[in-house]
Parts: sequence; structure tokens; C-alpha cells
Amino acid sequence: MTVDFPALALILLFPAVGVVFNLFWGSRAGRGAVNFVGPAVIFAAFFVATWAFAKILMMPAGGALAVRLWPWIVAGSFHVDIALRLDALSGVMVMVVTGVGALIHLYSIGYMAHDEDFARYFAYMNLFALSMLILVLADNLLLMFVGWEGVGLCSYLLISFWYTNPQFAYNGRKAFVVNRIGDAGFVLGILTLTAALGYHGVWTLEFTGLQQHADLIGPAVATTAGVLLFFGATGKSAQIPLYVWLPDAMVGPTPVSALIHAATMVTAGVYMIARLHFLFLMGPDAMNLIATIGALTAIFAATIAIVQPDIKRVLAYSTISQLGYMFLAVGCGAFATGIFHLMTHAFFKSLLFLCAGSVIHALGGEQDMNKMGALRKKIPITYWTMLIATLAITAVPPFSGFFSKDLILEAAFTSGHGWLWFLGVVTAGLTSFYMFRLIFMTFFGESRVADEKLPHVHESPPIMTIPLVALAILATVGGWVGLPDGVLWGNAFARFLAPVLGTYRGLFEFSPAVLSGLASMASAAGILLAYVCYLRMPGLPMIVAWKAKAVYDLLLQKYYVDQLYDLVVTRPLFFISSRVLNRAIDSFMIDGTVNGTALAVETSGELARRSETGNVQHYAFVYLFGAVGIVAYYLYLVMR
Amino acid sequence: MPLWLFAFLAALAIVSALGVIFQRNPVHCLLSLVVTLLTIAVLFIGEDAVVVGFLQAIVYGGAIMVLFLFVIWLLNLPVESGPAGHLALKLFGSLAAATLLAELFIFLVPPHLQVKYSGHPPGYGSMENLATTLFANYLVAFEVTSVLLLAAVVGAVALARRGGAGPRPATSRGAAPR
Amino acid sequence: MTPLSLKAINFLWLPILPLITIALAAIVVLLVGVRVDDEESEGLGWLTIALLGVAAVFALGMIGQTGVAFAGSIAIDSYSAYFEIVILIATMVTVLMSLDYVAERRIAGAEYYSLVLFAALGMMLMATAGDLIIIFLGLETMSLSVYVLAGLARQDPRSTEASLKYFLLGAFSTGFLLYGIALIYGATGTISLGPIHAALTGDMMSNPLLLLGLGLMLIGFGFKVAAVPFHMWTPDVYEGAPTPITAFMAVGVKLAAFAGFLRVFLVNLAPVSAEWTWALWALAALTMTVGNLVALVQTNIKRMLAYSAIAHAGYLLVGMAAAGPQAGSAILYYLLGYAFTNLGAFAVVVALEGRGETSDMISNYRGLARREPWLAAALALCLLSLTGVPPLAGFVGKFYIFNAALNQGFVGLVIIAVLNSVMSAYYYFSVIVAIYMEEGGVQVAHMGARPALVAAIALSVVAMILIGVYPEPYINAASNAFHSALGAGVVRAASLQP
Amino acid sequence: MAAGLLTALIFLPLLGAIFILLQREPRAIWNSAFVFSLLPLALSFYLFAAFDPHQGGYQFVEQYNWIPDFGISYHLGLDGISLFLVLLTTILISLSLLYSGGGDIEERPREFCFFVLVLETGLLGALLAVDLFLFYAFWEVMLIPMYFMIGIWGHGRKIYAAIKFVLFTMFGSILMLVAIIYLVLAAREHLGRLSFDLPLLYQVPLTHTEARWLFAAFALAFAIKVPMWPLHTWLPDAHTEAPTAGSVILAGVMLKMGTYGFLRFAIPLFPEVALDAVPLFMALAVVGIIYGALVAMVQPDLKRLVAYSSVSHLGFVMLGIFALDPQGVEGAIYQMLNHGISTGGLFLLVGMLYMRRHTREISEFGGLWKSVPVYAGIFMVVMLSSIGLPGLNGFVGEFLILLGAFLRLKLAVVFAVSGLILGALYMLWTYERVMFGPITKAVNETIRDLTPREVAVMAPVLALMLFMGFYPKPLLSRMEPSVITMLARVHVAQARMDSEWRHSQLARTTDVTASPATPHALDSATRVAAADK
Amino acid sequence: MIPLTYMLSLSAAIFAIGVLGVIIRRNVLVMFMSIELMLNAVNLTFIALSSRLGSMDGQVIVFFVMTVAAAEAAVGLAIIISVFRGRDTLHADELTLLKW
Repeated sequence: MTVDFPALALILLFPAVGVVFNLFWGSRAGRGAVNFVGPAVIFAAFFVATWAFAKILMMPAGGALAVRLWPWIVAGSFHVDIALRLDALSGVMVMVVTGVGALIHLYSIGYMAHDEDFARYFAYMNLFALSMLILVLADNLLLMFVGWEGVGLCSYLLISFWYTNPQFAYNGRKAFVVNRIGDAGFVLGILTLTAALGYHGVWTLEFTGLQQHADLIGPAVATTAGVLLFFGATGKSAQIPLYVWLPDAMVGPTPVSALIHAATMVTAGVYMIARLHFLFLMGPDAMNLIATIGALTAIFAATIAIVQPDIKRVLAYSTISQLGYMFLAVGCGAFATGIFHLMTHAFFKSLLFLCAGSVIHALGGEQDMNKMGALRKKIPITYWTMLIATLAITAVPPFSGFFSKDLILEAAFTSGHGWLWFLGVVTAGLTSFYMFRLIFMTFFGESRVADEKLPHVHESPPIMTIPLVALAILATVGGWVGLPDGVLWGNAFARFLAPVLGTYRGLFEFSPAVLSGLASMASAAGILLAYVCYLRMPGLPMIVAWKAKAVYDLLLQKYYVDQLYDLVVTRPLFFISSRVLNRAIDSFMIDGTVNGTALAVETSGELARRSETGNVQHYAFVYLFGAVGIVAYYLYLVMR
Repeated sequence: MPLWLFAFLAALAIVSALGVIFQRNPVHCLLSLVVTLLTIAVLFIGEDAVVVGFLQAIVYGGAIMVLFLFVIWLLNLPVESGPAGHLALKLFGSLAAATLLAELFIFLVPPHLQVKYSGHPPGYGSMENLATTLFANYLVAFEVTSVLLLAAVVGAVALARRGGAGPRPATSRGAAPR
Repeated sequence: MTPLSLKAINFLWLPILPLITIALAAIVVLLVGVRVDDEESEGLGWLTIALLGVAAVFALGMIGQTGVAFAGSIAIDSYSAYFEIVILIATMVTVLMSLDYVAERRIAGAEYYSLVLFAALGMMLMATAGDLIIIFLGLETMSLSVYVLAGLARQDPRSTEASLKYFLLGAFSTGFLLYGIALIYGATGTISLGPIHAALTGDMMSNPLLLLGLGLMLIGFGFKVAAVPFHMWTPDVYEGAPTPITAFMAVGVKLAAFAGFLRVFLVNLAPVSAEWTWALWALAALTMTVGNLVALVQTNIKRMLAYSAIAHAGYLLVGMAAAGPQAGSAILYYLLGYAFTNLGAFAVVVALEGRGETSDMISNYRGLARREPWLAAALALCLLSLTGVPPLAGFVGKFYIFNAALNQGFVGLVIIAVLNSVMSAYYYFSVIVAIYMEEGGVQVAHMGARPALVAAIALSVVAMILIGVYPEPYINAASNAFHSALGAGVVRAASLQP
Repeated sequence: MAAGLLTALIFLPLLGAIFILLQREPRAIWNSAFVFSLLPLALSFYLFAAFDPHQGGYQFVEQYNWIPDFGISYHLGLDGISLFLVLLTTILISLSLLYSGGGDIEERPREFCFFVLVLETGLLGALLAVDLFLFYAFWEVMLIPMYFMIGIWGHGRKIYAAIKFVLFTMFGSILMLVAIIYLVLAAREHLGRLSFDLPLLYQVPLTHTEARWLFAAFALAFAIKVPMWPLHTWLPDAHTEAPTAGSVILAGVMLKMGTYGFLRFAIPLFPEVALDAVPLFMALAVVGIIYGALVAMVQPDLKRLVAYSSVSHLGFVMLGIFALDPQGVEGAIYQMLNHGISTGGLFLLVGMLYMRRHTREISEFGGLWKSVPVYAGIFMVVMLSSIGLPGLNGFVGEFLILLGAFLRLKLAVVFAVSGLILGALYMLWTYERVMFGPITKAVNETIRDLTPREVAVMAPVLALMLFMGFYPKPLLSRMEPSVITMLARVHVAQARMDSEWRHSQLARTTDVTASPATPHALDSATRVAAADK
Repeated sequence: MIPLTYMLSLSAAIFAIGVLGVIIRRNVLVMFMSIELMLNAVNLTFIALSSRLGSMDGQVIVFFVMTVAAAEAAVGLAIIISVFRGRDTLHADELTLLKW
């Protein structure tokens, strides 16, 4: 049952207010005002969201809140409203977005304390929150697309936030364009759906409407649309082949990386697929594709992560890898699980980024792990919180990541994707390896910090550490809502989402314990390896790298994918545009024809002009010529 | 008129006409022109156009030709100095003229020459008859010719009289850039 | 043959009153003129204008009548009236723009104005002619006067040369025209248009002699309307002649020539139209194309306008080729608009020739808009009208003619025509470019000192706009005129049946 | 309804133009020009309000005889298709006058204002004319002032550009004139009299070949104006050399005349041919989209870049028009407005930059955000609207177009969406080169930010973008009935062709069942049904 | 009576000769004479035809043509004189101030 709940609009209104304020009066109002308004609006949104979420919890299962704001695009029989809908799924998302978002806003106050562009920063951040909330709360595919592109825009703006650096500006554009490529697919997906239903006289893009007319769509269309939409997701959620923008996105301010490129935006793809699960379920091929891509991305990114020296890049690739997990989950049909991991990941990954930010902050902007080490004494809070997050991501019980990742692997196995399960397990090992590599290189061993920086190393101010602690708590307990079945309250999370997403049923039963045991062993192995390599015998990595130089470079250069794209796509595009189209066709062929005609006309005119010699006898001759002609014509008339 | 006479006159007319266009000295041209005109006058009379024939002889052979003669002497024209690089013109001109003539001939041979013959009414070509037609059917035309002559006189005077038509410096054409 | 009896002639003095007026006017002007010094010829000009006005008033009286006078040598109908009026107005404007010009250049005023009047008389005769001989005489009267007028600026060698060329070629083509008349006379046994029209039945319609005569007359008229390839004289003569006379030739002579051309072909030779439309088709296509092509590369505005006049003759010939009542009306309307447009343009050219110095180079027009905005605007408007930009007269005229041509199914010809008018846009607009978008050029004598010229320009431009924006009355007038000519043609034919 | 409103709308600017000729002092000229442009603006807003959104036919109709001999009448009417273009025209004219008064046009202001106002008359007339002759007259009239604007106040090879513009357009339109006359003459058999009245001409039966040729002539004229690839080369020159106001009006309104022509004349007059031509035109449109975007990407000159982007955008519009279904066509109309606003805005912004730096070379700029943040911010929004970011006006139009086209011809859309990507690519790249990065040229550090007047010029633009992005309904609902009426003719033709096709099948084989209607027929039928209810 | 064909052919011949003369003779005066030839050829045609048709019109026309010719002669020679005064040449190919 759906209850009309206008207050939902408030969740969007507050960030909107923040945007307007920061944009127009921010710089004039001064830092204090901005530092208050920026986070405050998000907290406000958070409280409204909690209120709404509470209502959902009160309601019987399957309840939802909705508000229809105004009709949006109405053409022919096609009709889309601007309307919001909050059900269990979007509820979870909203809570994550506003909650984590609020904390990160808070953190930003400290992080941006020394930047004079704070107003613009908070304007963008609020705008992002707004877009993300639109994406989540939208009750139809098209409005979701508004948020979908909106977050893309904000990511563009925030990546190139420090625009004076051309590299940053470039990365920002890269992010936007790559996203656009995905979005093109997304649009096509929407069109396919609309057309498919339109042929049956049904014109709706509302999720409820789609679900109820799903039978009209048919598997073929469902697969096509599914694949296209998923292509959109690969852009937004940085999956193969469109993941390339995310690592470069790390040049933005770290809180941005935490909020946008870890916790929320990049998970939009997963959310979208969960939203449209009924569609994907009709197209098994699409599902398999998603699962496969997910798993491949997971291991692919993980392998890259193990050699990256830049702390944030490691996290970036780890994000890609974790997103891979989520897609693996939804691809296997375990939508709730995917969302579950999405949530836990939001907690620990944003925490990781914030900690990394804190580290970077402490080291005055240093991001290279080779220039860190032995920091755990200097910045204890950061260390402990980061450690917790790491344990969470490496799926060490009882931290949150453990539960979600276990469920994913179980789903992968029981849904008959043995190989994908195997990849998942290996990835788990790699994950724990590169994460602990990060921990060890940053906080343990002997310090490699540049001497002049050493004295200034300091723990971040409370405004930054409080969010860390808060997130650490979440990263710890966040997984307990989804315990294995039979343990205490079992998987309450899945039960909560079941009315929306249905419940996952594997093809066969298999003891979870065994699977999680294997996974845990992989993780443990990873940790152990990391310990060996980076604490026991620090020289070892060098040697390995030197021995397997090819492999090492391959990984360090991220499999040369960027170079490949540059060679295959970018350069030819520019060549064709500038040489072929602009010069050859436009200037030479088309305009050449035009001007050529003009020239020909003028020349013939000049020639005709020269016949006017001024000698009257020539005139008489031409006259006679004409006369002969006409007489000849009449002769012909007579003769015929 | 007997055919032989016509043949003679025709030959004479053509020869003298050719003389007009082939002789160097304008005066000779003029003289052969006069011959042609008189021949034609004779042909007129042969065609029962007595009055017109005599008019032809007088007006043309007399007045107009004398006028020409005056001009020639007035300007004491030199003998035309040869065909100065006009060969192409002469050649193609002759060809064109010949073509025209040929075409005309084809039109004028019997199968194509359809004219309603009718006998001469009494007094055909006589002065009275001419006058009647002139003043009955062509009164306006007759008046117009008078105006025409007046206009011609005025024009001739306007052009020939000395003085007047004040300073109008000839502009150098093509001076401005294109 | 009956003895001469004035009964045989149906005297109708009233219809030819305009003609008589002009004839007398010419003589009066001449007589008054001989006492006037060349510098003060303005008065003479005003007198001329007044007399022309009187004639125009008389001409108004002929509207609506139908019939023939003087044994069919004069046609009394709205057609004649229409042309007489237009010709008279055109002549008035010409005189208006001549006033200062003639005086400034100390051109013999008496002869000038009387010859203009004689020319006008010839033109009117061509319009009102009821038989070929009147057309011939009218043509000669007009031509002889214009030959002289073209050469009246005797100190300017270009003027006399123009006059000579015009004369030689004119006389040359007179021969062809006359030959044509002769052969038609031979074929039909008459030179009266009505009887000719009546005679065109049965095997007469394919009489070779008739066809040849037709062809030769086509050549003769082709010369007068400056149709390619009989156009060679036009640019030279237009350039050399005194500018007001150029205007007079471009407008008056063309009006008269088409008046006769239409009267002979579209009205009285209509029955054999099958025998001449295609010849005209070719002439039209050739004329438009050559005219525009060469105009494209001209640097002297008078020459450019000369070629543009050729091109417009081409458009008019499109109408001729269409050969129908609608085409006739279209041509009449087109001529009206064309007359005022060209008069306006040439008047501006006269204005720019200023006191003494001539400046016919287009380059001299640069930056005119800054110095003389109104003059520039007037010229620009005229050029736009010539291009055929709505809502000016030129556009409606073209539209009317194309309409008629398409009505006859001449799609190809019309397409040639419209492509030509695109081409023409190029050179008309490049003059506008010079006027508005470039700098430099020559200073113009202040217009305030020349009210007559200003009046001429204003009159033409206003008329041009008016005729274009609200064409209805003029279209009606044109079609009435032409239909009355048709009617008269038939009437005459009927009245003269044996 | 109050008669004479449309006449007033059309001729108020002309009145203003004449009034301006009497002014001497520049200030007075600019002010009176602006005021005289506000009057039609107000009037058009009144029309928008008074417009009956449930009626598909013409409203505020006026009809008087003009040239009865040809059945030409002074017939004006406003419907859901022209309404918004009228609004766009009045708005953009006012804005460009307001902008040009702010120092963009220094010399000969009187003539400038005169031409702008005359141009407005021409544009409005062409939009409101329901009589073909009248339409053609205004169509040509609007050519001249623009020619003068480019030629007199333009930059660089202004004269070349101006002449090229005129000749290109005339070439097309004059052939259209022939077609018009032919059509009217052909109609005479049917109507029994000459008439240039559009509604009457709609019902003229033509042989297929006739229709083909006539459609070709009309289409050529409009395609040049749009401009469709490969007839577009006049546009970069004209846009680049024209003064800012000229570019704004040219891009904002004039190009729409072409697309409007398709909607009003070419398609409804010859629906069968239009249906046959769908693949061709969609192909050309798609080529235009991609080609325009790619060529725009490599332009070194800002204005040229925007010009080519117009080629791309208009490609979208054509795509929507030839979708020939409500979504596509309404999207196309909506996109016309969007393009008018966003591209107009871009040209204004480029003009502002040019006024400050007297160059449009992208390489001359860089890092401008630091020196002119307000400008940069506004530029950002306008750019986003032009690349069709959801939430701004551009998206609504583009989506509807794509949807409509998708229903008609999937393949075309598959290619067309690449336009979205490329659009983002070249726009952001430009923005990056102009606004981002360090300031490379010293001059750029000191250029001043937007003046209040300029902000006042841009404010309405931004407001419109947001409004049209989030609340398009009032516009769409007003254009809907007219679009449906227009498309009804197409559907009829469609049905006829299908039945003919079926009969041919029947003739060929005895198996009748093996001849289903083409999918178009089905969905168009369903859509009509849906639309009717 | 002489067959009409002969008469007309004769006049055609003279006409053609006149035409030729106009084209090949550089001397303007002689060109004018050639034109007179053409006119007379036409006159001959008129006379011949009128006597065959038995109508006086032809003769009257010839009468008019002669008048016109006279007028033309007057004007033409006047023009020629004034040209000669200015340029003292009568050669067509030297009177080319106006061209192109």
C-alpha cells in the first residue's frame, strides 16, 4: 500500500536551498555561514528521511510513501510526472545517502578549512546530494535519469574543482564524457522500454507501472533493454569497459572521493538494477552478463590495486573491485545482497577514504605510500578507524563486510556460477592483500616521510575525526542487520527488502559455512602475504617486481587500457574530425563546389563580356547570326 | 516587261550592288549605289508602279544620293585602306550572308511561295489611285511622315549646328578597381 | 476604286487627341525653345511636363473604348490608353530628371525637349497602331529622335559614338523588320492588323511566306527590345548616351517596343502562336542568361543597368512565349513596375553624376549610405525591386509572369528564369554592398538644390512600392487593357469581313 | 476573439522602425527600439495566455482580400506550432536589442535598430502567414535586413558571408516559389479558382510525380534554411561574421523558419512523399548531428564552433520532425525553442567575450573562471542546457525527439544518441580550454566580469532554461492539438498507402493474410486513438 | 509578266548583299549605303507583291519607306558628321570607346 507523503519533497528541498544559498550568497555570507548551511541542509534532509523511513518501518511490509509533485513531460499519450516514491529499497538508499553524506559534509568543514573556494565546494556538494536524492527517490525511470546525469555533472564539477590544474580539469571532463557514453546506452534502454510498451498502448515509465506491465515487455526486449541499461550502469558504476574514469577522479578533494566515488554515486548502477530487477529477471542473458562483468571487474581491479603506490588510487581500484562484487550479486539474482553490500561498502569505503584524507591532510597533501610509514603513533584515531574499515572490507568477522561479502559469494555459488564464485574468492584474497599492504605501508614499518614534513604531521581536528569514529561504528555494526539465516534475527535486511526485491533462491542448497570458510581462508592468506611482504621482509616486493617486470608494469600501467582507448578511440576521432570532415569534406568538397560554381559563372560572364568588342560590325555580325538562326528555325518549320 | 530585259536589269542591279560593297573609294560606291537604285526604279515601272518608280528615281537617285555626295566631299573621305585584319569577319560574314540568302531562296521558290494573285484593277498604279489610297487609308501614316521628317530635321540641326552642348569631360572608363 | 471620299475615312479625332497634343507640343517647345538660352532650359522642361500632362489627361479619356479609326490604322482601346499613359508618365519623369542635367551641360534645350516629345509620339503611335505601317512609322519616329538624343552631348565622344552605333544597327534592323512586313503583306494581302488576324485561318496559318515574315519581324522587334543576340548595341548606347536619355531608352523605348510586339504577336498573330512561342522560348532563355551573366562582371553602373535591362527583357519574353491573355496582362503589369523601378535607379545615377563630373563607376558609389542616406535607400530599393524582392513591384511582376508561363506549362523556362534571378541578385546586391558596406567613393552635389530630380526619384520609388504592395488595381488595369486589345482585335476582324 | 491582434503584432516593429528613422540621438534610438520590441513581446505573451490550448486549428484568425485575381489574401493565424516561435522571436529580438545597446554596436545605431525591427516584422509575418503568397513575401523580406546586418556590422569576411547567405537562401526559396505557383495552378482544377490559402491547398490531389517534385522544391528551400547537411556551409560563415545580435537572431529564430516550413508546408502539403522521404531525411539528420558535432569539436573559433553545434542540434530537430508522431514533432518544436534559447545564449556570451577581448580564438583564452566567475557560471549553465542535461530545457526536447524517432525508425536513434556524447565532448572541451586551467594570457586576468545590463540579458535565458526543463507542460499542452491535427493528415496518407500496398499484395498473391499493415501504421493508428481520447 | 520568284529572289539577293556590306565595310558611310541597299531590296519586294496582289497598299508603303529613308539619311549623315568632327575617322573598328 502507498501512502501520500508530501514531506518527501522536503528531502529534496533542503539540499536545493543549500545549493541556492551557497551559490548566490555563499562567498558573501562568509565561511561561518557556509560551514553551517552546507552540512545543516543535509542533516535536515537526513532527519526527514529518518522520519519517512520510520514510517516505512511502521507500515506493514511492502508499504511505500509517495508524492506526485507535478506533471512533467506530456506528449501525445506519453506521460511522465515529477513524482517521488519511498519504499524499502529507496529508503535504505536515502538513509545511506543522507547519513553518510551528512557525516562527510561535516568532515569537509575541516578538510576545506584552508580553501578559499569553500562556498562553491559546498554548493556542488549540496547539488550532488540533491541529484543523488532525486535519483533515489524518483518514481519513474526518466526522473531517475535526471538524478543519474545530475550526479555525473556534480562529479565532473568536483573532480575539476581545482580547475587551475589542467590535469584535474581533464580528468573531470573524462569522467563526464565516459559517463555520457554510458548514459547514451541508458537512454536507448529507456527508449526500448517505452517503445515496447507503447506498441501495446501502454505509456508509462513509473517503476510500479513497468513492473505491473512487465508481461507485455517480453524476454527479448527485456534482454535488450537490460543490457543497454546495464551499459549505462557500467559508466556510472565504473565497470568494465567504462571504469577508466574512476581512478582519475581521485584528483578531486578527498571527501568528494569518499561521498561520490565510493559511497553513493558509483553505486547508482547497482541501485538501478535492483530497482528494475523484474525487468532483468526476464532477461537471463542480461543477468549472466552482469554477473560475469561484475566478477571480472572485481578481480581485474583488484590485481591493479596491489601495485599502485598512490593511496587513493588503491582505494579507487578497490572501489571498482567492490562494485564488481555488487554486480556479481545482483547478476546472480541476489538483489537484496547487492544492496546489502552496497550499504556496508558505503560505510567502510567512505571511512577508508576519509581516513586516507586524514592521512593526506596530516602529511600536507602527500598521497604516495612510499613516502609514508609508521604513522600509527602520530595519528592514532585515523589509524584505528582505518584499521576497522580495512578489517571490514577484508571481510573479517564480525565486521560489516564479512556478512555482505559472504552472502555474495554464496549467491554466486548457489546460482550456479562456479567460476565467478572462484574469481570472487580469489578477489577476496587479493583485496585483503592490497588493503593490508596499504595499512602496513602507511602506518607500520619505518617512516619514509620527507624530513621537512615530519614535524608538521598531526592528527586531524575533531570536526574531521568525529565522522571517522561515527563511520567506524557503522562499519563495524552495519553488517549485523544481515546475519546468516538462523543466527539470532537472521537476515533481517533481506526480509525487509523482500517485498520490493523478492527473496533470492539458489538453484541448490549448499552449506554457507563451508563457503564462508573458504572465503575467509582466502582473505587470511591475503593478509598473511601482505604481512610477509611489507613487514617481515620489505625488500621482497622490489625483488618480485624486478623478477616479473613485465607483469608488474602491466599492472602498474593498469593493463595499458587508457593508452589503448586513446589509440583506438580518441586519436582517430580527432583525426577524422579535423582532417577528413572539417578540411576535406566541409572546406574542400562542399564549400569548394559552392565557390566553384560561383567562379564558373563569373568566368563565363567575363568571356561573354569580351564578345562586346565595341566594333559595330561585330555587333551586326552577331545580329546576322541570330537572324540566320531564326530564319533557319522557320525553314525547319516549313520543311517538316 | 520581257524576260530578257528583266535579266539584264537584274544582272545590272546585282553587279552594281556588289560594286557598292566591293569598291574602295566611297564615291565609286555611291555611284554604283545610284546605278542600283535607278535599275530598281526601272523595275518598279515595269511592275506598273509608275509613280513610285519616278519617285524612286527622283527622291533616291536625286536627293538622297546628292546628300551622300555632299557628306563625302564635306569630310573628304580617304580611300578605305584595305581589309585591316578583318579577314575572319569578312569570311564568316560572307558565309552568314550566303546562308541567309540561301534560306531566303528556299522560301521564295514556287512550292513555298503562296501568294493570292489577282488582276490589276483599272488605273492601277496611277497617280489618282495612289493618292486615294494614301489619303483614304493611310491618312494618319501620311501625317506621321510629316512629323517624322520634322523630327529628322530638328535632329539633324541639333547634331550639326556648331557650339552648345557644354563641357562634359570624357571620363576615363575602367578607372575604378573592379 | 472609288474616288476619294472622306466618308470612306471614319474620322475620330478624339481618340488621337493625345497624339495630336504631343505633336503640337513638340512644335511649340521647339518654337519657344529657339528663344531660350541653353543655360535656362529648365522653364522649357516644365512646359514640356505640362504639355505631357495635358496629353495624359486626354489619354485617360480613351480608357474603356473599343474600335478602330482611320480605316483601321489607329486602334482605340484601353490597351492604347494604358501604354500612352505609362509612356507619358515615363516621359515626364525623364524630363524631370533632365532639367538640371540638360542645363548643367548646356545641351540645346529646345531640340532636346522637342525630340523627347517626338520620341514619345513615336512610342505612343506604336502602342496605338492599327496597322503595320503605323507601327513602322512610329518606330522610326521614336528611333530617329532617340538616335539624335543619344548623341546630343556632342562634346562627349562616347555620346556621339553611342548615337552612331545605335543608328547604324537600328537602320540595319529596320531593314529586317520591313522585309518581314513585306512578306506578311505578301502572304495576307494586307498590312492592317485586324484583317491579318482575320486572315489567319486554314492553310494560311502554315503559309511559308507568312512564317518567314513572322520570323523577320521577330528579329526586328527583338532588336528593339534588346533580345539576345540582337542586344549588342544596348550596353554601348546606354553607357554613352546622356543618362536621362539612357533612362528614356531603358523605359520608354522598351515600353513602346513591347507595346508593338504584343499588339502584333500576342494579339493579332495569336492564332499562329504555335509558330513563334518556341522561337521566343529560346530567345527568352538566351536573353536572360546572357544578360545576367555579363551584368555580373560590370564595373560601370550604367552598363550594368543596361545588361540588367537585357535580362529583364528576357523575363518579359518569358511572358511573350507563354502567349496567352494572362501572359499579356502579366507583361503589361511587369512593364509598369519595371518602368518606375528603372526610372528611379537611373534618376539616382543622374543625381550622382552631379554637376559636370560623371561617376558611373560602381566604385564611386561606395559609402553613399553615409553621405546621402535617402539617395542610397532609394537606389537600394530600386535594386531590390529589380532583384524581385517582395513586396516591391519587381517581385509581383515576376510572380505574375511566372504564373502565366507555368500556366502554359513552361516549367523549364520558368526554372531557367528563377535561377537567373538568383544570379541577378548577386550583382544587384554587390551594388548595395558598395553603397552600404564599403567606404570611399565620391562626394555628391547636394540634392537640396535639385528639387526636380528629388521629385523624379521620390515619384518613381513611391510608385514602385505602391504598385508592389497593393498591386490589385494595376493588375486589373493591365488585364483590362490587354483584354480590350484582344476584343478590339476581334472586333476589327469582324468589322472588316468582306 | 479580438481581431487585428496579429496584424498589430507584425507591424508594431515596422512602426517602430519608421519611428526610429526620425530619431537622431543614439540613446533615444536604443531606448525607443527596445521599447518598440517590448510591445510585441507583451502582445505575444498576451496571445500565449489567451491561446486556447484545446483547439488544434488557427486562432486569432484574420483574413482580408489582397490580390483577388490570384486568390491571394492577407490571411493570418496562430496555432500551437507558430505560437512558441512567435514568443521566441519577440523574446530574442528584445534581448538582442537590449544587449546590442550595451556597447556591442557603436556605429550607425539608427540603421541597426531599423533593420532589427524590420527583421522582426518579417519573421513574425512568415510565422503567422496562412497564405502561401503572403508567407513567401515575408520569407523573402526577412532575408534583406539580415543581409544588411551581416554586411554592415559584421566582422572579417562579412561581405562574402552576407552574399553567400543571401544567394544560398534565395536559391532555395525561389525554386519554392515556382513550386508554390505550380501547386496553386494544379489546385485550380480541384478548387475551380486560384487560391493561395493554405488550408484549401491541403486538399489538393496531386499525381505522385508532381507531389514528389513539389515536395523536393519546398524541402530544398527549407533544408537550406535549417540547414541540413550538406547544405549547411553558409551557416558557419554567416554566424561567424555576423554581429552578435545577428547571430542570435539567425541561430535563434531564422533557422527555425526552415524547420517550421517543414512542419507547416512541406509535410502537410505532401504527406505521402514525406512518408517516403522519412528514411532519407532521418539519415541526413543523423549525419548532420554527428557531422556537426565532430566538425564543431575542431573549430578554433568560438562562434564557428557554436555555429556547427547548431548544425548538430538542428539535426535533432529534423529527426524529430520526420518521426512524424506526436512525441517526435512536439519534441522537435520544443527543441527549436531550446536551441533558440541556448544557442542564442551562447552567441550572446561569446559576443560579450568578443567585446572585451576582440578575438574569438579559443587559444586566446584559458583560466577565465578566475577572472570572470559570474560569466563562467552562466556559460556553464547555458552550455549544459545546450548539451541536453536532464533538468534543463534541452533534455525534454531531445528525449521526446529520440522517443518519437525511435518509434519511427530505431536505427536512426541508435546513431543519433552518439550526438549526446559528442555534444558533451566538444562543449566541455571548449569550456575546459576557455575557463579552466591557469591563465595563460596576461590580458585575461584583467577583463571585467559581466555588467548588470549583461546579467539582465542573460537572466531571462537562464530562467527559461530551468522553467522549461522542469515544467514543460504548459508549452507541450498548447502545441499538442495543432500537432495532432497536422499529423492527422500524415496518418490518413499512411493508411491510404498501407491499403494500396495491401491491394498490390492482394493483386500479386491470393494469400491476403500475408499482408499485415506495416508497424508504422499500427502504432500511428494506436497513437492517434490514444491521442483522440 | 516576270515570275514572282524571280523578282523576290532578286530583291533577296540585293538584301543579302546589303547585309554583307554592313558587315564587311569598315567605312561607316559605306555601311549606311549598304543599309540603303537593303531598304531598296525590300521596296522591290513590296512593289512586286503589290502588283501580284493587285492592291495599292504596297506602293503606298514604298512611298512611306522612301520618306523614312530620306529622314534616316538626314539624321544618319548628321550623326556621321558629328562623329567625324570629334574623332575624324569613320572606321567602325576605330570607334570603340564604348565596349565591354
